[in-house]
Amino acid sequence: MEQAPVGKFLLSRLLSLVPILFGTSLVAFFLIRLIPGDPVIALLGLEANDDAIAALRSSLALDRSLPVQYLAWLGNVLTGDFGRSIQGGRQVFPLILGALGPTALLAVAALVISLLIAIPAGIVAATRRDTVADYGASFAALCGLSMPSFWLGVLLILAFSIYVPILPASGYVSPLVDPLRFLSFLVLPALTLGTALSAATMRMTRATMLEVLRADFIRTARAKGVPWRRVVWRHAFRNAQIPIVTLIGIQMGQLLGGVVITETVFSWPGIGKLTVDAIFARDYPVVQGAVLVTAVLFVFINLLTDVVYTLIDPRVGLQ
Amino acid sequence: MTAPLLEVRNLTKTYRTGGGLFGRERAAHVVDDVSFVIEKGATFGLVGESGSGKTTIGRLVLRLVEANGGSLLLDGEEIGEKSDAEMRRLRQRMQIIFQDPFASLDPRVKVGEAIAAPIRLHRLRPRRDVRDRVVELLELVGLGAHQADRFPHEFSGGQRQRIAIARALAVEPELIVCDEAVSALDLSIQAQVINLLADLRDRLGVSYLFISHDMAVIRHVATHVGVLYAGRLVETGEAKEVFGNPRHPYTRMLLAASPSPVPGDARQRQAIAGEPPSPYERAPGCRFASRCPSAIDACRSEQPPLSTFSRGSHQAACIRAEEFDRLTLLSDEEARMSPAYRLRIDLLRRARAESRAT
Amino acid sequence: AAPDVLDVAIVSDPVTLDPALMASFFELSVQYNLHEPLLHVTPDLAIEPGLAELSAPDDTTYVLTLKDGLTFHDGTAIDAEAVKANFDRMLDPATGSPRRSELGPIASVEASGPLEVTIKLSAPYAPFAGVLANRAGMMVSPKAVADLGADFATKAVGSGPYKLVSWNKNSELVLEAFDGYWRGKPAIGRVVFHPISDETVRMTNLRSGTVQLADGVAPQLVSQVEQASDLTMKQRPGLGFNAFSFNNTRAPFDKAAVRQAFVTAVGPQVIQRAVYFGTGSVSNGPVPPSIAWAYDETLDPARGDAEKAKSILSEAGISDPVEVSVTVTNSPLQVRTAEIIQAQAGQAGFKVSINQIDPTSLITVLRQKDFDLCMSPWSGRSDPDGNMFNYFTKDGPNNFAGYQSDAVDGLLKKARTTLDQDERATLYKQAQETIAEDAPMLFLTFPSTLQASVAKLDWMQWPDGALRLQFAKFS
Amino acid sequence: MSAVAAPGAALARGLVRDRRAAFGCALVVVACLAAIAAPLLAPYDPNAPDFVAALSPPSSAHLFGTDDLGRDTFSRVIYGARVSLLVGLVSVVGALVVGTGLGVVAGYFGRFADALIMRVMDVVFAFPSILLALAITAVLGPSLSNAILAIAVVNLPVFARIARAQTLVVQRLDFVEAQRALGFGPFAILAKTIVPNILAPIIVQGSLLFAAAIITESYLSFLGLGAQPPTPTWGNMLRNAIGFLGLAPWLAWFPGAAIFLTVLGFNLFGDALRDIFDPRNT
Amino acid sequence: MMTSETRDDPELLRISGLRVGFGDGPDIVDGVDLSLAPGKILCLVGESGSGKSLTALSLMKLLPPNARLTAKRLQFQATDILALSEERMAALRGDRLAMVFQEPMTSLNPVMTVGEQIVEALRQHRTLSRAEAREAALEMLKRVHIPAADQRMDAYPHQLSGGMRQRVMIAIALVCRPALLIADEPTTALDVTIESQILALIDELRSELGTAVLFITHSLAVVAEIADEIAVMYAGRVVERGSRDAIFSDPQHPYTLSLFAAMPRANDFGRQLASIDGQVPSPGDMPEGCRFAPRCPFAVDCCREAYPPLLPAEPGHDVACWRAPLEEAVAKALPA
Ligand SMILES: Nc1ncnc2c1ncn2[C@@H]1O[C@H](COP(=O)(O)OP(=O)(O)OP(=O)(O)O)[C@@H](O)[C@H]1O
Ligand SMILES: Nc1ncnc2c1ncn2[C@@H]1O[C@H](COP(=O)(O)OP(=O)(O)OP(=O)(O)O)[C@@H](O)[C@H]1O
Ligand SMILES: [Mg+2]
Ligand SMILES: [Mg+2]
Repeated sequence: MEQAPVGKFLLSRLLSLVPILFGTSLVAFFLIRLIPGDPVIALLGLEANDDAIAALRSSLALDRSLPVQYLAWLGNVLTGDFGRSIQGGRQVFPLILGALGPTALLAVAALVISLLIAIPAGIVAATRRDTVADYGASFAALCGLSMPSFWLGVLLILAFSIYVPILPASGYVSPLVDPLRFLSFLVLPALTLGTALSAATMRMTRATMLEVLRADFIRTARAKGVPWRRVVWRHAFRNAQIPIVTLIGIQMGQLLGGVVITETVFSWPGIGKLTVDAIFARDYPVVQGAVLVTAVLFVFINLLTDVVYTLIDPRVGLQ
Repeated sequence: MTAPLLEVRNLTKTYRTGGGLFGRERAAHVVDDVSFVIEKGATFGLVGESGSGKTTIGRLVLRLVEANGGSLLLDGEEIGEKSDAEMRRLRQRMQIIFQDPFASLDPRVKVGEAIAAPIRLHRLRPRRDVRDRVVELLELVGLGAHQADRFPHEFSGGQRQRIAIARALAVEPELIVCDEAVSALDLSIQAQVINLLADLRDRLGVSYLFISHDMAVIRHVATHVGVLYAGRLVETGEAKEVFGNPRHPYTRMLLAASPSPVPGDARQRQAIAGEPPSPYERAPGCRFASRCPSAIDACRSEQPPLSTFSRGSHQAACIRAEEFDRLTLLSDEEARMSPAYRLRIDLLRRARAESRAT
Repeated sequence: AAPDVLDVAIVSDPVTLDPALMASFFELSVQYNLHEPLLHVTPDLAIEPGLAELSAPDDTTYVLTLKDGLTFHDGTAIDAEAVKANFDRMLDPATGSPRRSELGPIASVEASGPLEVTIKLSAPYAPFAGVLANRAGMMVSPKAVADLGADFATKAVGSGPYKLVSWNKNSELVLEAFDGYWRGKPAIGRVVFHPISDETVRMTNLRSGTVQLADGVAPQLVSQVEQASDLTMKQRPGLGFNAFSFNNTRAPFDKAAVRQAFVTAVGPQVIQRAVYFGTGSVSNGPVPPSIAWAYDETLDPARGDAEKAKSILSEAGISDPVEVSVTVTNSPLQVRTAEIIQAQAGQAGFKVSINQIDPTSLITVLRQKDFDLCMSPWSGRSDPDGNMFNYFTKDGPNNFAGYQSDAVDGLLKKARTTLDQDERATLYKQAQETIAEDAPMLFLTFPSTLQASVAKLDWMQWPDGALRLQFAKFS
Repeated sequence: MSAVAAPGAALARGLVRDRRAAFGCALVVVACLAAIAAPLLAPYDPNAPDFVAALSPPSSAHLFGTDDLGRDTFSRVIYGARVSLLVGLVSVVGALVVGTGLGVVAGYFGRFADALIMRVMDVVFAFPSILLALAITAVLGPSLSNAILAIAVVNLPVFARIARAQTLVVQRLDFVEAQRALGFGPFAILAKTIVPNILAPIIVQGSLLFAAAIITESYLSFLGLGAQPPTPTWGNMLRNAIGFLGLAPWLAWFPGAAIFLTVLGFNLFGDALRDIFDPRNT
Repeated sequence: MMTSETRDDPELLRISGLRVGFGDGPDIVDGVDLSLAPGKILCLVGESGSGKSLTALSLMKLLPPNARLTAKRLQFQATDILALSEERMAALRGDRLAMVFQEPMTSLNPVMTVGEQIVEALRQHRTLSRAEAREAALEMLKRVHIPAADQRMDAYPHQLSGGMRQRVMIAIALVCRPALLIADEPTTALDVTIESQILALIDELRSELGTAVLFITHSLAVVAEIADEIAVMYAGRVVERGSRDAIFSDPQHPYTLSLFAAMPRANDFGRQLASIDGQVPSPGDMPEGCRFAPRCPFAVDCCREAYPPLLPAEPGHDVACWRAPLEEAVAKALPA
């Protein structure tokens, strides 16, 4: 009771990580093994023959019983060793971190773009409800929504690297190596993703703003002589933020989990493609590692959203 | 001897407010060691300064907020420890009319439905009679059947308050906490509602915890009174005792400050100087000492217990309680009104009596 | 000045850079630049000396003579010991290398001189030279293998024209011209491979100039690329085949008549046109026309003939509809193929359902024979043995069909140990005829290798699709 | 009593009054009709190839042109409504109902229930949808309904989180306390008081995820986990069309427009639903 | 400058023919005429639901969006409010024209501290530094007698009691010292001592700055204490209007009388209070004649036929009753 509430809260959330990670590791381990297909055969392909398969399987310790494999893996993970990828033999943990970086950069850029588009659009749509501005914004949002990202991505490439060739079609370079080129690579995928995200955020903003704008305290603010613009931003918008922040948290989660299609279209070396490739190759250590790492990330993102709730709305307490 | 309907013992409530996310918590002592009883068919009037904890006590009694200490006995049975499911059953016996009727009505539920739902929940009427009952309740509080199909935001403040009253009455409780239940009503509707509550009391033995700022109303309805100051009861007893012979300086000032509906009369209304103590700090001594004209040094060193003055059930928490003179309040206002006024009121009464008779 | 960097779009990121373990067809492009095989194969499939020269003192002995002064990328010498170490590694069962079976009946490998390796076989093995010109001939630095351990797969040190600079998974694989390359330092100083799995995206990258060379052009895009003046489209008959295996071990395809009927019902011309947009050629057997000496042009059965197929079925006393499922992976080409098969076979009294699976499951499904009709395409080898032995001998590793023909088994084994090409040609043609009669597989097309580049890039195309960039330069 | 007048009547009245809502409703009805009456409406067998007519642009014979196998795009768009609507509706409604339920329970009860439910949701969310879909298929076998199940499971945490966040705010309002004081149990309060008051963002999210579900289905069926070819779905058609971007752009227009119009319909309809059941609306 | 302007103005506020309805329903406020001079307090009393709050909101032009407002005249300080653009109106609101709303619980922004909310009102119309504004806001909080005001500055509305929120609302309205304060039941949630302090504060402002007040209340005691003028409303119309003394000493309308009669008084514990029989007619279903007629014990046929106009009973005291003055009309008819 005497502790600052946030300290207690953080502590309990961190403790909750233990069962989560245990559960996740267990589910991840067995789920991927439920799926038919064999990592060794996947690796060796059509040229696989029985000897090679057996040899590889034993060298990867895949011939041991599942519980034994699980415990061995868990033991290693606890010491920080996520094992090596079956495909290509890279160390899993650096592999995942290496893919997480580009994904995180893309995610943040996309979110920023989507918020820059969606929040003003949503607010305009809500405050000018049933006007051309509202219809226009909603129409655009739904277009963005019904346009799958592979289409949008390809169209953007056509537009900006072929018809008006100002940006590279795809690729990635670390911002530490060449920040400018990094940015030039970032623009199109971030736009693709940002547009898709902004559709949802815009609609959500509009809906909650409509709700909030009817509240009595809006009338109070107007009675104070606060100009409409400020009423909207400072009074209404702040009260509309909980669902928006929730949505952003969810989107952040989805983005950090990887956006396979965008990553594929733009050859962005992110966690999504890595994980999906690993799933298809039944690259057990990579899948397990990626799921664990994402689970931890999600717990932190949610923790962050919960903390943000309390900042937005003093009536919401921690826990 | 049978147990009283409600007995409240040593009730205490402390709110903790964190100063922001990383700030230190502060404790506000909002209700402090409050005890009182409400007999069946009695009306316990709770008065006190705004912010003194009246609403909080009302909510504590229904366990809508959990107390930090003390016990609540309903019919002699401890309810402070009851499980949620048991509490739900008990809630049919106790009701609350919230101070802010608008906030306590679901904006998406038509008022007829809001009143009907608890009737159905507690199976108080056969299904087909529910609608009639709703109309009956609405009419009891001066609304019409046509209003059942409207939403709360379509009502005026006073109308909402009446809806809240009708909803509370719908469950036919034995105890009703009325938190400023009639304050937003015009006088004639207020009269109608007070008559209704009195009628329920007389016919069915309903009891009330009646919270109000309006001394005239309290005087009219309360059998017992408790005076709350900064979370503590400073005076309590039978209404006529407390009003007739107030012993705590705060009670006396409260009564003296009551306005009178006679123009020119009220100009002597006296405000109490100073401000109540902060709930965040607890100084020793009587809480009222800082504002009390009769305070002496002893008042500032020790908190006087509620029984300092005790005659029968009349108690006051003031070490000088015995010393004060009787307080004579101006009585009948009507007598001080103009002849024309009295004549017309008299005409009205006679005309009403006449029309009722026919 | 001509640019010094070549960006290449490839279909997928390599799994491993270790040639002993590589298994995917799409890795070839990278591999041939990192690791040059001991022998070199020309675009016309003639075998020439590469790092070494091959001689055959007798039917079961081969002698490799290495060029003098060659080194691996790490500077260690490419000498007989190193070559022997490579063979030993590939042949060690613990390595689990698919190369082991490719190398055939090797009895011993000896370093018979500082630059001379003598290989003894337990039986004659005709494809041996071809094998050494392929993956099994790719030599890596034994020192690096020892030093790098598990990391070797990502840091391979080879002997090819380019050496590895960096490899970011799913992003780019950067190679740099190797000074010590025996043909001389390649013209293009730096090659960056970009894995781009989507065919449309690969082409947009090429059109935008983000890459200058792209592997795996989608057939429907060929005509567009050809029309673009700033692009060069190259196509060349490949070595492999697009085919489906019938499951010969269970109903309904355990009956040859049913298989025959199905083969007759399906018209490869339609598939070649609708799916491959006229690229490649129609196939009735496993050996493509690019291997001209073993190609059997006489195989020309009636195909796409629903009536005939029906009559085959009814002659065999089989009442339709015959319910079968066709298993394909989820690539657009394969799904389209399956849809056409479904429609065509449907007209002949087959009720076909399509079962899409992911590529990894494909191999499992094939190996477990958990299918009626399942795609089993083959990337092909320059020797007909590579296209037939594993598929049609009784316990060939790729005999997914479960085809058990004594005749074909004998012919293929004989062809392997026969060294005379004319004799082998006859044996393979006989085998192909028998296979056509027994119809263990449904042959559809021989695909072409489809690659495109910017017009100012000068490069050569090989039937196997591997990009050998030491021969490329910007004009 | 009329206070609980049939929501259907309110809806009908709302539709009559609000032209946009009526338009949205009409779009949805048209899509549903197309799905139901596909065999009557489609001029061609949607799966019959006609290799001679492959990739022909829109004409009077083929209103929307033909695809790479010469199949009639118009017929396929009509038939595509079947799977696409089914997937969109069932997966979204399923996830919405279950997810919202879990979310309000977590938010209302807090403490242990919250920790348990939301952490499980975190875990579900942490699993890539493809992994879940593959696993579900592995256990239950490949079928459209399992694809729907997989999409629903993936969307579950989305609804749960939004519902929880809104519950955290709404449950502190006086009228919720009033319901408790009246003796309503927690589940009655959740169902009748909290849920109606948090529904706005959930309905919005639902009508948005509808589009996403149609597209995800195409992704799953691409992996062999959803509708199998030649069954047309809008997502599949769109996905297939990208290979013919330059050659036959109309292949993308029509399924794309079908998705857009249906999603537009559901969004307008969702807006209208919200407005109609929001008494404070004019 | 502003105050001098208001002082010179004989009529600060003039409303005539004000009508408010919802959607396409009947007019709920049905032709209200009121006027107010600077420094005067007009108390609006009347039946709950008679349209007092709607009248007040009309002046602020803050009616709900589906409300329909019409008036012959709606004039404040020589400006026609009806014609004012939203921007000009916003500049007026909170500065010269302020309002305290009836619902204290929901009228404060739940996510802003009360301090911020007062500061905002101030900084909207005055150029002040943040610190100065905060200082002034704190001052205002103290003046409405919020205990521990400096700590309460940083409290959120839900942490305050009902009465405290009400006082915060008052503080917001008063912080810019408006020329006209519209107060909708501002003291119903307040105990008598604070009520009298607030009334004193209003009185102070009135004498210092000439602030006029439109005060809606149900408490006749409050009316008796502060009103200069009184208007009594019933069912959307003003039924009686006059100076405080006129109404208190010479109430004419039967409805006004009923209100007075319904007052609980000392020493009548347990007695029935005098309420009005019958139901308020619903807005869609108003009687032809006098709206109070169905409930009026004095009603005669003409009352049910035509609506009585608001006519002066005496100079400055108007009443809308056919039978006023009552004693003449009915005394004989009634038994003693
Ligand atoms: N949004 C609305 N829609 C429909 N009717 C409304 C709406 N708001 C108010 N009304 C109706 O208008 C009438 C007048 O309301 P108003 O709030 O002005 O009353 P009031 O005189 O202030 O009453 P009280 O003293 O109870 O606050 C009431 O009968 C109410 O039912
Ligand atoms: N959630 C809360 N957190 C912190 N303090 C609170 C909270 N709720 C109430 N308080 C404080 O408790 C005290 C008593 O509040 P309560 O509502 O019981 O007063 P009241 O007597 O009903 O006043 P009023 O007559 O103004 O309604 C006040 O000082 C208030 O600030
Ligand atoms: Mg209170
Ligand atoms: Mg009102």
